[in-house]
Amino acid sequence: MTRKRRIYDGILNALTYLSSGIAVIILVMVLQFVFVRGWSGVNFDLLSKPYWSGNNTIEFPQFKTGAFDRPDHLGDDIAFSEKLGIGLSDGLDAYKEHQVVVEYLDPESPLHHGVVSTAGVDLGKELGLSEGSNIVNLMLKDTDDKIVNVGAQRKSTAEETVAAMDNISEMRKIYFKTEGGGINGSLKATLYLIGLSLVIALPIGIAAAIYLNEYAKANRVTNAMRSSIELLSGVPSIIFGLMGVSVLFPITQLMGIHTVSIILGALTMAVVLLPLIIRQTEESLKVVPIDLRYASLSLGATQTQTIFKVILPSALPGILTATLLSISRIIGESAALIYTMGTFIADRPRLDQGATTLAVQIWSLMSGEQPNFELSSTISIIILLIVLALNVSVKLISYRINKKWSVS
Amino acid sequence: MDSKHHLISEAYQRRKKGWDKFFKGLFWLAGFISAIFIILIIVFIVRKGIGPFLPSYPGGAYPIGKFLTGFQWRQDSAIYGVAFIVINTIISALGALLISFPISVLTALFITKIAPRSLSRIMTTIVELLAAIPSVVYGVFAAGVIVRWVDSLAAMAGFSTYGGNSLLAVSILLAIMVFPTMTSLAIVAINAVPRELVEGSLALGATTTQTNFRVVLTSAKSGIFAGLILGLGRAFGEATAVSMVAGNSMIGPTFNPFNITRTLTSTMLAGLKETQGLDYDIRFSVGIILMAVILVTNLGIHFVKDRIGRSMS
Amino acid sequence: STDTPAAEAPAETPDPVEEPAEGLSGEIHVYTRDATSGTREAFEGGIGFDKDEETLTASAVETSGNGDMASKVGNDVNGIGYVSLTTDFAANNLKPLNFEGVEPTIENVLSDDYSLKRPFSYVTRAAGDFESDEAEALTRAFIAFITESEEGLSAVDGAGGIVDLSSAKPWSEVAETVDGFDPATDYSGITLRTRGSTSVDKTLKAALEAFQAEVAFEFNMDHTGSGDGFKRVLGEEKDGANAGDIGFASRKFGDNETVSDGMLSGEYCQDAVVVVVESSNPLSEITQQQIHDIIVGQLTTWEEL
Amino acid sequence: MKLRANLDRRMTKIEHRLIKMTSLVEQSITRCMMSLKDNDDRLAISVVEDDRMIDQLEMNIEKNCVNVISLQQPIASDLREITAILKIITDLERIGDYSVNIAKIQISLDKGMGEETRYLEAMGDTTRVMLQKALASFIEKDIELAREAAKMDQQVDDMYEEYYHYQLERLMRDESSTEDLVPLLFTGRYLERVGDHIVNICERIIYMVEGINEYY
Amino acid sequence: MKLRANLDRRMTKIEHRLIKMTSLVEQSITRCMMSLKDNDDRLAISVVEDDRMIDQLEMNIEKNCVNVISLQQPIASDLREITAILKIITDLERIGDYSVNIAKIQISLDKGMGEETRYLEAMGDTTRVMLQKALASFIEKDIELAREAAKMDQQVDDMYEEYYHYQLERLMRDESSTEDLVPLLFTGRYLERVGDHIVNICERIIYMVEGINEYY
Amino acid sequence: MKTFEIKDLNLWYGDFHALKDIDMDIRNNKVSAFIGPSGCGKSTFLRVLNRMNDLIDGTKITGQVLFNGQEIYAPESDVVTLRTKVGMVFQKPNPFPMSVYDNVAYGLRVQGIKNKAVLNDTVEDSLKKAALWEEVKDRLSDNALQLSGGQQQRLCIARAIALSPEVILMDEPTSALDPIATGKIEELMESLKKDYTIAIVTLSMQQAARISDYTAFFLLGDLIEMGPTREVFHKPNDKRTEDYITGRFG
Amino acid sequence: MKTFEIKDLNLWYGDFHALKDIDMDIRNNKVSAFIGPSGCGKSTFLRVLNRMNDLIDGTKITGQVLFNGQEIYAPESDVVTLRTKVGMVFQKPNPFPMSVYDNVAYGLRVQGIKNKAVLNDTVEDSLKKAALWEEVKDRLSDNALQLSGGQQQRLCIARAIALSPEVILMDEPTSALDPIATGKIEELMESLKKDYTIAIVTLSMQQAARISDYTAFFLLGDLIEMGPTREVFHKPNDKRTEDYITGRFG
Ligand SMILES: Nc1ncnc2c1ncn2[C@@H]1O[C@H](COP(=O)(O)OP(=O)(O)OP(=O)(O)O)[C@@H](O)[C@H]1O
Ligand SMILES: Nc1ncnc2c1ncn2[C@@H]1O[C@H](COP(=O)(O)OP(=O)(O)OP(=O)(O)O)[C@@H](O)[C@H]1O
Ligand SMILES: [Mg+2]
Ligand SMILES: [Mg+2]
Ligand SMILES: O=P([O-])([O-])[O-]
Repeated sequence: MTRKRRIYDGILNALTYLSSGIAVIILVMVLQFVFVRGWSGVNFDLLSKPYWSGNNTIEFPQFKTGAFDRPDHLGDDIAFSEKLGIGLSDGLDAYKEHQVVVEYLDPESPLHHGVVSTAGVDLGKELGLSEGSNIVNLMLKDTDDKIVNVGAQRKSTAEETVAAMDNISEMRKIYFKTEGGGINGSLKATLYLIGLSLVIALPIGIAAAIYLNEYAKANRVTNAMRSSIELLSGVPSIIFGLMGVSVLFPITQLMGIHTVSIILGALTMAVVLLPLIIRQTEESLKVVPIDLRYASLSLGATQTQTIFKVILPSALPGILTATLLSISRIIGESAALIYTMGTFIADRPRLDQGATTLAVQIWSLMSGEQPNFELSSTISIIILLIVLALNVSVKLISYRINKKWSVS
Repeated sequence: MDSKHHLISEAYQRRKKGWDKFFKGLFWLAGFISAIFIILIIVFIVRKGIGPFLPSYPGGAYPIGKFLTGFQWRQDSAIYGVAFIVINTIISALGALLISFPISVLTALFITKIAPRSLSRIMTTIVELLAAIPSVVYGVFAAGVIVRWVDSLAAMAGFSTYGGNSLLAVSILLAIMVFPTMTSLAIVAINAVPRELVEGSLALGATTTQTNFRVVLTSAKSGIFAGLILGLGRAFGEATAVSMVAGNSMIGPTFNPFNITRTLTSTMLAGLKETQGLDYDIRFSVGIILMAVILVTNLGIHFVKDRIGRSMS
Repeated sequence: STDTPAAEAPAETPDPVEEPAEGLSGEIHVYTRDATSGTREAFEGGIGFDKDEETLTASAVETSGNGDMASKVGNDVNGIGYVSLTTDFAANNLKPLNFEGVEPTIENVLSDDYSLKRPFSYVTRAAGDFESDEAEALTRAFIAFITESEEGLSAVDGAGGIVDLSSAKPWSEVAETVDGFDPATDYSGITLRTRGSTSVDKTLKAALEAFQAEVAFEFNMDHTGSGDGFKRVLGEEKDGANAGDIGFASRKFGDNETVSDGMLSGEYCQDAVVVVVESSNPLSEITQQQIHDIIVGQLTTWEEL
Repeated sequence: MKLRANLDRRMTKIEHRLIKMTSLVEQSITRCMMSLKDNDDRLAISVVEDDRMIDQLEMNIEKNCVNVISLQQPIASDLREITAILKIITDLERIGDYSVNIAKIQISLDKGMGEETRYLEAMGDTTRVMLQKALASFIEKDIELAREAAKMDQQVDDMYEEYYHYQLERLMRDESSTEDLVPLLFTGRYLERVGDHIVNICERIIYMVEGINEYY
Repeated sequence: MKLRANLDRRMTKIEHRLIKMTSLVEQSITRCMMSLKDNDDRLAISVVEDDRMIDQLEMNIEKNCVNVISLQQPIASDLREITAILKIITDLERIGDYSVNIAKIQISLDKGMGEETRYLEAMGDTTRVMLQKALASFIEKDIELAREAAKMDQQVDDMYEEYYHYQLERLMRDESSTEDLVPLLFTGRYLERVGDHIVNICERIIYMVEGINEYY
Repeated sequence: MKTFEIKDLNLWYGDFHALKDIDMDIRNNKVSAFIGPSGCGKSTFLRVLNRMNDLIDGTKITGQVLFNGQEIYAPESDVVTLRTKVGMVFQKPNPFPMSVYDNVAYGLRVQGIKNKAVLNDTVEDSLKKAALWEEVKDRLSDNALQLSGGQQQRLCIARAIALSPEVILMDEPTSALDPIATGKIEELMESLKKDYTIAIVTLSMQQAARISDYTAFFLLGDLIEMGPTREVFHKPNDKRTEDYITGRFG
Repeated sequence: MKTFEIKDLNLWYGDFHALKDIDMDIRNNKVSAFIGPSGCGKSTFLRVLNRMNDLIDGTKITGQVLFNGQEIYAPESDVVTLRTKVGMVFQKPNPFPMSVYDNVAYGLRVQGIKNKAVLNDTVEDSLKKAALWEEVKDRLSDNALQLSGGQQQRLCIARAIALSPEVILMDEPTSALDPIATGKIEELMESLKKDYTIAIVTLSMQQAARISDYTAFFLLGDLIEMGPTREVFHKPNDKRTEDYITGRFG
């Protein structure tokens, strides 16, 4: 081998290393970007927390102040009210708005014993202030019998709030928000959407793939069908969004749903997924050797028997892959869903109402008044973790299946 | 000969054939439903998208010529010219491919042929992860990071940018977004290259590298081109992330990579604000154009591919 | 590139490279909002831009919302744009400019010294056109809450809206005056759907949440721009996929928007539109003429300023 | 790959026929010699008639061998056996013919043998033993037996030599009738030839088993 | 599938050797007959000596045929030709042997032939013609020639019959020496056998070309 | 005596005339081999016999194909039943990716037979006939794909046998197998012809010679000649057959 | 006289002992055929000769493999050069998806030869030697995949010849071809052995018999015997060889 050849080879090889290096760098940067901003926000609470804070007003029918000692473990940045036994700090909410956060509440604090004054079914029920809440507005009478309002809404700092508390004579009411900024609703909505989309798309997609691969004769109609589906896979998702609100919305209207909804999103996603499922299923049907079909038919089986007994079981890994790919696609989709499910983050998603998936929640957060990189990044991390888990499970499952039914 | 035929019941045979017919119908229906959607989409979008150009349009027809050839997109003055957007879209997508295609192919080659097995597994996972990252996340990343690169680059080159929002940023973003698609298809294509070809080349005294570049890549080219087409489709169709860094200029076409741009999808997404009227309907018109652009470029690539294929052989 | 800008949040840390010296030079980058934006309308009206005679400079960047505008201008040393006064300038790396020598503050707006302002208007669906009577009553109650009650007004105020708190009454009193509203009724299953302007987002959200503290109910905010406020409540889209109960505009409703059809309509607060530049921009003042010339593209470089 | 079962079946069939043919030939020799000794024309006639069976067997075996070659593509030991058999049957057939010739001579003789009996009988017996040994060696694939048989041919040759001169003398002495003496001289010659053919057979058997040609 | 080029090459080689063998045999006959006629012992000795060549050729051809069968798996016409050749060479070899026998007789004769010349010469000529025709028919794959040759055997048989009785008579008349007459009688017998073998050869050639057995 | 009688059969794939005026009888309990160069229509002809060509679009057939005297292409003829009587074995062993047992039981099950005893008996019986029982009797529940190629092919034969067909069609059944496995299959065929009529397509002339009773030579869609194998390989009637089998072709 | 001398060769795939104590000479300008049951190590052995096994992880080799007296597994031995001298043809025809011309020119081009005239000459010459020139001379720029299977395999041979190797290794070169194409390849081999040393793995004993001068029989990694083909097929020395070639095996 000549020197020239060796050098030339070396250069070409180096190019591939370089390219792969770029790929790694990109991933690292994307990951770093989301992790740096979002990692601190990742915790289990996030998954169970709602996005919107609960808004409560409580009153205190029997209110007595006490004398509390500041516990030693409270940090310097926390203001402590000795009369009410509460520690407060300044914070920022999901919108980067100022908050007065309850960091500590003495077990004996009178603030535990409020009753709900919000009109509704909970009216009059016992509800105390809880740690983590944000005091939006606290109305009290000070020792001068003057009504004083303090709290986040009044842009009071924790220090100021505590000062007002320590000057209390009578407690009127407290308007506080529970912790929000969670993704519970979007997570649920995502799951609903995945479930519903798959329920719609998988049977149709698989059946269509079966039709195309097993039955369709090579004629113009079939060709048209095939290229239609092929074309469908090239349609950008934003167009699917348009299609959703124009073509599919009337269908949901027939069901009595008059707004964007998870159902509408699922129908739209089903259309998005159809070509993917059909193609993937067809791929795996094609891999099933034609000989197996012949074998089955030559044993006097009907085509339906052949399909259900021989072909589908063999194509199962492919269908599984299709399913998992579909799930990834749903998780990642945004443009189509912005149109069909809206951008309002619903904490208690319902199939007949709009909601956001995790990805749309990111979009929603990013395109809102104040882009929230942190929460977006946190959600991104969660999405990446889900995707990673899916990826690993696909590999594990197909490894299992291959090991068991390897056709080689 | 002990025949089993007496065991076979006539009734079962009939039932079996009945089911056969039933399922065939069912499968056909599914196929039909799947196929009909594209027609629904086209019909609906065309109907809606053509609407603004028809005399019957409430508020008067928008001149289609102006739409197709216009070089301004100004909602405020109700000027909708899509020509420059098409050009910008194509430029940004091609720019993306220019960056991404060689990198993808080389990475795929690295993963399949060069890297040791453990590294190649890691790389595959990396590519898969990149593929699975939702486009909004890329959008966030682009709005946070890519724009700054572009901005610094522009500063070095003596240009000023709109905070990095630019054609180049769109291209880089799209390049990153299409990279995993193209890479994984290239990986599939390269893996599909029969081992015999590789051995054939080595047996002729070619080095591994020569084999990789002369035989493996050549043999995988149709799969690689399929990836290119898919990548291009994605580049054209990507909306949410692109609209975060495009800048949505009102005129064009833009050839300066540091200038703001406007793509068909970002235009459509900007129209999201609207639910009625010309502004709303015109995005269906843009949709038609988008579909047409995708179709035409696909055909174009097929053509180029055939030409390359032929000249190679 | 090995330096990792990825580690930096664009919103938090201004780019250190671009230390603009005295007298910024170069092209002015104009940022604007989409054509349906109420903020844009208020802004253009306020600077004497004649929509019918003049056109916006073609090199303007169109942003998709108030937040988008804020973050984009905050990222562009050469940028100039306009946002609602409610915007968090610091967080977005923005510098608000004095307009005609007047600082954009609530006081100046209230005192009418600051002229670049607009109202936040609302309109509800027509009476009897709600999904239920409860929804209709709740809508009335909410409108009463943000226009009359101390709780509502202070929530808006707290979120940066400009309101006159002096005539406010406690919600408990106001509630009794609302037709058909009974605090004893369970409204927790009702969803109040608000639509329209994106600029009202922040104040409205604060108000809705404050109202939730008084009455248990659900809300759904899907805001895309002032143009939709009327449309989705009374206009062609009132029964569409994005229909709403209350529509908002960050301006007065226009003549073709027949708000009189609605059950209720009015204004719940005022807002100022603030011309902003990137925080490192040495500029701190701007005149109506200057900004006008910039917007129409007659003034294109900082040097000319 | 050979289809062993089939090939084996066909080979066995051929072997059986060959054994049958060999014993028919042996019978032929025995009977023609007996007819000569006993001057039994009827026996001689039966030898002539039965030769048809030998000829048919030869054709049959040959056809079978050709079939096996063309249909079963035998190689190695199988092929050696087939080619050996192909040759053996010509030899056997020739031996049969010689028996017929002898039987015909017996028929043509006016009276039976005379003095020559001892020579011819001895020769006949020796060739019969040779043939038996050859057959056994084929069946047992025992090449030692084949070698023994082949070596016995020397005795036959010697006997013939002796007989030839003895008979020639008788001719010259013009003892009895020349018509009978000359045919009987031929008889000796024929038996000598039978011995030669048996040697050929033995050589074939050795070739078949060993794959090499030995000549005796 | 056959490897035609290779098979053809080998077949041609075998055919050439066969032709060579045939002409050697023909020479053998010619020369032994000539030696007989001219009482030329040296010529007769050369016939005996040259027979080694014929024997070796036979072995060589046989080996080649077996090789072709085992290595080339011939079928149909190829196989028929090979098997035909396998048989033909035994016949040729036998004819060679008969020539040697005749030559040996010539050597053993005290004086040359006498009256019998015309018989034997005629027989010798006829068999030679037969052999030539057989050779030609093999080369040309012309079965008509083969049939003609085969039919000529009748003449040889008839001549032998005549000669046998003529010679027997002479023996009985005790003309000249018995020592010579008897060998010369054998010579006739040998030539008759040569004819028979040529018939065999012709039958083989017909079989080879036609795939069927005809018997003459 | 004649299992199949084919009269004046013509077959077109679209415009391509793949089989031309074929007349042929396939005899009971004999092995008939079809030979000929690639693409001459052997497989096509074989597949005519169990109407496997029905599956290919654009196939047109004229002429008569009588199976036990019944026209199989008649409209009232039932192809599913036909295929239970005319089994088929393919070039590549193609067991279903199920257990050995399920493979053999498949044919019966799709006929609606569920009786466990019947199934068990048939499976055992068929595997025995296919000379596979001894090798797999302890592995009946193993995946069939774990068997070796030769075993798989015998399994496929067992699977066909399970339906007690009258005919077994085999399309190059050993071309994917090594010589030893091939030998086993050939021996199996030899033993099966007692009970079944066998028609086999093979590319190996030697194989046709070894195992068949009748050989048919196809060329470009024509049946050039069919006759007892011995005769075809000994002295074919047609020059083209001779040329093909002796390698003088093409 | 001896192109390859192999002494005491052992090869392991991981723990699997695939070739055991092989001693063999491969002679100049002769065809050596390797036969044996599937999995006995024929291909492995063939691939030892051009170090194709280097590509498989976990292969371990001991012993000597001398090519023209040079140890090819010596550290200083250059595998790339070796492979230009020891060409290889594979079971499935594997032309590169390029033009016919480029296929043949490939080997030279990767050696850095760009001279058009040299390339043209070599291509023509190699195609002629591979008996393909007449069939493809007007289609040199057609894609090689458009050729028929047999032509493709001859193209692969031409491709190997283009480098003027001394040895051509062939691993079941006709097992994917029909009898007619096989015949052509066999004739080609016959004509090539004037100029090249050929080593061929084949599953067909008949093929080995037809074309080779020497035959080696492998069994379970052992070289049972090697000798002139005539002798091996006439009277093998080893009982196992005899059993295998006469089908008594297994
Ligand atoms: N589905 C089809 N459509 C069109 N032509 C076909 C089809 N199947 C086969 N043919 C053509 O019909 C002819 C006969 O094909 P067939 O498969 O019967 O050949 P074959 O003799 O079995 O060949 P092989 O030995 O290669 O298997 C071929 O020329 C083939 O190209
Ligand atoms: N890469 C490998 N790793 C492990 N074992 C292998 C590998 N390649 C081959 N073997 C094993 O080595 C043995 C010999 O394989 P080889 O391919 O040389 O056999 P072969 O004689 O060519 O068989 P065939 O006729 O099937 O091609 C086989 O048992 C095989 O399973
Ligand atoms: Mg076929
Ligand atoms: Mg191998
Ligand atoms: O500018 P807005 O219409 O979104 O308030």
